[in-house]
Amino acid sequence: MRGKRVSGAERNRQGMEDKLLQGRPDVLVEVDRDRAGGGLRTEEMLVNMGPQHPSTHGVLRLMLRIDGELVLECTPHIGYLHRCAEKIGENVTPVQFIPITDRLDYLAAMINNHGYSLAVEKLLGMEVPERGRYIRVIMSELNRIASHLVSFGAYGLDMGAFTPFVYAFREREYILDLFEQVCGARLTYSYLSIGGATQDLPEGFPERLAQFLDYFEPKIAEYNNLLSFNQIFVKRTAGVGVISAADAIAWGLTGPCLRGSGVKWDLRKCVPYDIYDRFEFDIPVGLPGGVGGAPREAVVGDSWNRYYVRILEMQQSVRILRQCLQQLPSGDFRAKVPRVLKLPAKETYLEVEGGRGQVGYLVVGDGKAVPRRVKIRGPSFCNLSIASHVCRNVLIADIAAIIGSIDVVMGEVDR
Amino acid sequence: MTAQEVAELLIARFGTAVEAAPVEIHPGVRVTPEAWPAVARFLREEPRLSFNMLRCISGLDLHPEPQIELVYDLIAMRAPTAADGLWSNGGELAVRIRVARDGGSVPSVWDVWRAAEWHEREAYDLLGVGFDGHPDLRRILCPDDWVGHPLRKDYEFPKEYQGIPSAAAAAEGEGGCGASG
Amino acid sequence: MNKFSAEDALRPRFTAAHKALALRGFVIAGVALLAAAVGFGFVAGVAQGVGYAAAVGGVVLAGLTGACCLLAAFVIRFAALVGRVLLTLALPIFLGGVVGIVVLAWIPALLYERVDGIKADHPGAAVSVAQFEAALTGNAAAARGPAYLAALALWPLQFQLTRDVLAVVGVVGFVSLVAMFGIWWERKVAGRMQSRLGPMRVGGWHGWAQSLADGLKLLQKEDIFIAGADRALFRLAPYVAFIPAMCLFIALPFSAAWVARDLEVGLIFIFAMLGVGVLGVLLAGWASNNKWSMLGAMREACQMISYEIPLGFALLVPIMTLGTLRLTAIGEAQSGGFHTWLAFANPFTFIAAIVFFVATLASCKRAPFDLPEAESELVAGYLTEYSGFRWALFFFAEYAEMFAVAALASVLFFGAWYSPLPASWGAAWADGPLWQRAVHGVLYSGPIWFVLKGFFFFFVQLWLRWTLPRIRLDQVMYACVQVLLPLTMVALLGNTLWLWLVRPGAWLAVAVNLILTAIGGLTVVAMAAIVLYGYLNRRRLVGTMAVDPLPGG
Amino acid sequence: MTRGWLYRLPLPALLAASALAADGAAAPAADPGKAVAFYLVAAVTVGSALGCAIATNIVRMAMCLLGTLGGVALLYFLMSATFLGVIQLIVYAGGTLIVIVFGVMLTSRAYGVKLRPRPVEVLAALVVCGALLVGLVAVLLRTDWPAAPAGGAAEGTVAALGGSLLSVYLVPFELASVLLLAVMIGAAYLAQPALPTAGDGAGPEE
Amino acid sequence: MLTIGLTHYLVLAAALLCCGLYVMTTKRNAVGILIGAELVLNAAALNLVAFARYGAGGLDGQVATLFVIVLAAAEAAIAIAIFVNYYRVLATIDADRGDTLKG
Repeated sequence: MRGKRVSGAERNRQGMEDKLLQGRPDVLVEVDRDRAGGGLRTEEMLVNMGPQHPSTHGVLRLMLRIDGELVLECTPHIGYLHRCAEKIGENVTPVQFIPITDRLDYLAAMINNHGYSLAVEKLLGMEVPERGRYIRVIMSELNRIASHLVSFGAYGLDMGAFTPFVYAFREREYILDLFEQVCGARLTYSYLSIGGATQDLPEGFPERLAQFLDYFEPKIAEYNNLLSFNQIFVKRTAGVGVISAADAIAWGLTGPCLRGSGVKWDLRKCVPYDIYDRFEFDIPVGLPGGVGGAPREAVVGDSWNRYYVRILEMQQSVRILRQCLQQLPSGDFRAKVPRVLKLPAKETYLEVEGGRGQVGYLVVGDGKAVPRRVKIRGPSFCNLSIASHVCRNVLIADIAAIIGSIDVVMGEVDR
Repeated sequence: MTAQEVAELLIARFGTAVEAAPVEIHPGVRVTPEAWPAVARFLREEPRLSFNMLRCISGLDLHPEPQIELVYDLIAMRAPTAADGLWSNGGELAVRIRVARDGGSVPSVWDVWRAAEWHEREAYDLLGVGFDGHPDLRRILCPDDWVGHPLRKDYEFPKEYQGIPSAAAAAEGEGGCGASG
Repeated sequence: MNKFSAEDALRPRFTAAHKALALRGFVIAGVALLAAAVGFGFVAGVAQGVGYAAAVGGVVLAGLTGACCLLAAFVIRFAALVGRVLLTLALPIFLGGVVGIVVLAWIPALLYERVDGIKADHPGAAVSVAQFEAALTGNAAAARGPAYLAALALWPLQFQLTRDVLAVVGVVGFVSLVAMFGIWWERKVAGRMQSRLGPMRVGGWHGWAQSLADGLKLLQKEDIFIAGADRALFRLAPYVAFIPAMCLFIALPFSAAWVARDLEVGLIFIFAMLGVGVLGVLLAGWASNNKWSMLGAMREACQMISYEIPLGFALLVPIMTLGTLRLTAIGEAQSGGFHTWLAFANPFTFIAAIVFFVATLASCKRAPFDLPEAESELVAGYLTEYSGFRWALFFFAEYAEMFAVAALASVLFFGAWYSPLPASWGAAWADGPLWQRAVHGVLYSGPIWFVLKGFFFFFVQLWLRWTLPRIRLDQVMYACVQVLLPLTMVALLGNTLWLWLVRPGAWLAVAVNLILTAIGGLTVVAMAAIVLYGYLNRRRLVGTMAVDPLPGG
Repeated sequence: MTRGWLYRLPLPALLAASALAADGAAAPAADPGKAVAFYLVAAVTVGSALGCAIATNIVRMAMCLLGTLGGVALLYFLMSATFLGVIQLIVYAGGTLIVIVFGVMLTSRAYGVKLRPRPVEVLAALVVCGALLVGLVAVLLRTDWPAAPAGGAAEGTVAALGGSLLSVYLVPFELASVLLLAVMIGAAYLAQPALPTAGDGAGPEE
Repeated sequence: MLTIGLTHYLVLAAALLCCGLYVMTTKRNAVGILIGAELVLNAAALNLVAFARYGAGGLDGQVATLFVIVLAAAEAAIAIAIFVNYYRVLATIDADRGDTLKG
């Protein structure tokens, strides 16, 4: 029927590439497997999952090569939210750049502010007053809880459970209220800035935070009852999308994705920055099945563990916050920052533990008020790069489970 | 292991292809592009070093010098020895490689650190550095038909893209200054 | 460049000119129709001899239509005023509507009874209008007096055709109501489960008119066809899904006497209609020219064909126990109170009841089996390319099916239209005067219990949906082939042996019956207790925390 | 709105007809309602069958087949064979037809070429089928069929059917069940994916 | 005309039969041919039920129809399995191409 027979996989790969280049990815690719092999003649399809798809968390586009329900290959295409934040960073002063960092990982904006401020302060050799440092840690941890809440809720949504999402947002709302009381904003705070915080904590804030922590801590058990140990949820996620520790390190995974693979690595503990060495907290890692309350089906590095690490991290953040409240000193919340900052001709690279992994900033000064170069390492960018490796020979439903557990924020991937 | 010790170790092994780059608060080594794959493999596999994680690849445009400097930030994550299972920091290192701005390329290290695959694509996309041996060197953040490399210092923002006038063109039309950096 | 322009998109679809046109049209039509009615009536009055009945019908029809037109014109002209009145009187209108529907549903039953009584007095082919009038007035001689009009109205009711038409109208009306109420209720239930309020705005009282507003919105939406879609099949698909869902209700008995068609094979008729509905989904997926739709349709076909088998096996258990396919007979067999309900008859019917419920979840595409429209995987599955009215039809079909299978579960296993009290206690009142019968309907048996039970199982479906995550496709198949199917086989075999070996009234039968009844009763009591606890602690349980705003916050 | 009404029309009619026709009791010989229902259903049935013949798209053919099967089921209802009607709906419309549509979707490309018959074939088939129809109808109209016995079996059809299946027709019944078993095994064997060989099945893993 | 009798059903069945035959002869899609066969089977089954209702056969016609339906379902299942296999081997569903007598 056809002239020369090429191996099916070969041909299909070529065909896919050709189609991609033509900008018509949604064309059927017919596969002609070797007849001698006697494989089922099926039609492999290329489908676009995203950039407008409910479970790709924003504008991620996954190109799936599927055979029925089976995903043979998954290629992420990113860049739909690219704003070239690094170029902006070269054109504005560090203080002006703070609002841009809000828009990277917009679910954990405080931690981005924190990281960039720390990098610039390291470049300047600036010291931040004690109270300012505590405020920063409080805000970072509170925002980590908020960010993990969104991740938890959205993951439930990916698995078809609607209610956890609303529960998560109910609690997140209180955190956002607290943030609003602090700085007036609810998503892009720009609150932590070079030298400390932009304002002091409002009166009564520590009491309200304590009130929230008392309220929030028991809720985690509720989430576990509702979702984490739900048998259907466990069946959907445990053992799905297993990433080994070696793979996780090779692909540069950080944050809950790395820890879910059983690597007990957290910058706050391993390379302590700011004042994290003053607090006592544990680093949760992925658990093998049947150990430490994990369900029997669980495997270290699977989607369930990545998800559950986030739940446990919320508890640890609550611990840190309680210690912060105990130790919170009075005094200045901000160092004296000159009106015009001249960045010295130095270079620094600094990473902090963000909501999704290690947020890194490389800042190069050359004696002017604007940096010569700002490079941002988005953790989601690195975490997402493993998707095509993991999403292979899985079902379509597993794609949602895996991508959801990797938990990317496209603002950070595309920058 | 400090960056200085690493540099000494590397110089002992690779000779002139490596030199120390004691940049203040971001120390590391400078490597020639030709030696880079061997150095990379050595950095990762030598038990004393074991820089197993590539954190970031940053490209610095040295305009008006006709060169681009690539900074590879590495960290050595040491497997736990204590009972608490906590991994430890075995040292950080910044590897610097300079390439020509026009048509310069570096050997790809995607097979040493898989994380490099996307980081190299990003550097290719935004700075126009080539990576030899990369399996899939396409633009990653900008559209495939984008012209130019935005993070270069002499980059001019295009007046229009696929028939859509850009903000830069609009600003020019109003008599303001262009947004190109 | 394309021809899209923002002005076109932003231009309102209904302008003041449209409104004026509609107003004028309705006024003219209304006046014309009223005039026609009057004229027709005059002519008919002059020439009484021929076609008097038809003339009266024409007058009534034209008059009613004309009045409706004038009403529409009034609403258009005084929309603001009407809206305000509707909003203020929302709750009375809602409650009045409910009572009205109940009364409306009762009237035909009473009328049929009267007509049947008169028919019994006049054996023969058909009863004439004059005979009706005579029966109504009590006089032997018909006088074409005031009772004549009433007789005229009763006359068509003696024919099966009229009753069928009325039944179909009733079914369509009930299905629409169920779907609209079901959608509103689902949103309320979801809201309450998620510490939200759900719809609160439209209609005043708890957003009761939300479905109505949604329906209006959907009707106004643009009808979109996808390039490359098979248009004819794309149009056809919603009807293929909707009509079987409607047909389910034709055989569904609301009570021994309240059934559009008491089919001898009612049970498998419903089973057949559940199976035919899938074709609509399959067609929708195919015709949409969208890969996600196609995947959704394939999933649905796969799931439906698989789950028909355990569903069918589960149906066989009550069929075997009672030896009939007639739904009214199955219902009648469970009239002896709580413990005679089929689910509690023996352990195997109990298993069959559970399997039946799970399999119906799958056949209605409800969570956790909602894979065909799983929005986190397939965007919206087979519904992806549908909008507006066609989309609404799919939804109507889904909610109608949900209620139908929930009601079927209650007919087969949970005492049909009987209350937990033995029907024999109230037998004396079943044929008493009107008020006694009303009390009997509330206390012992009747459509009220049927609808209540149906909505209870409907609620369980909602409850599951808003609690559970979604199962994966291979797990759906696993659950069917390796769990439900063996379970139904065990139930079927066990039921056979039970019927063969265990004599009714033997100590084993009584003991098992008691235990199962206790389990069922405890479940209900526990649920009631949870509801009560939740209601008493409703402030605390929603998980809110009172945080006063900080000064200057 | 080109041909939409065509597709919309039969279905409400079907609904009404099914309500009318699903009459368990035997009706008197001359019932205008039944006659109207018969002509309506017959029109739908034959119309769908003709649609089958005319349609070129295989999915449309399958949908026309749905019309025919539904129509035949309604005709069974009209003839008081309610059990058969329902079985027809379950097995044919709910089972066979879905299998057919499934088969269509498995074996046809979305953008595949249409398989059209040659005009000569069409002409020949038309002539032969037309002649057959004319001949059959002529014979049917001229034959004097034995007079119908009054009523016919109506009530208790299901029980009677079941009884005869397990007594008079026991052997064919058992044969049918053996046949179904054989079909199940055979279909599973035919459609199973071939066993993976050494060269096949290994994915593009590196 | 208003009295529906045996002849009406027989004529209708004849029409169905001819349609089915036409479909079977002209369609080249194997599934189309199967659809034609289903039409023919339906025509036959209709005849059987009509004879059972208006003739003197009693329930025998209905039982026979029951068997016809069962056989038709079995036939469809096996036919579709064959077609899927056919498509797998020949990459087409055109029945005219299946003349090679080898797999």
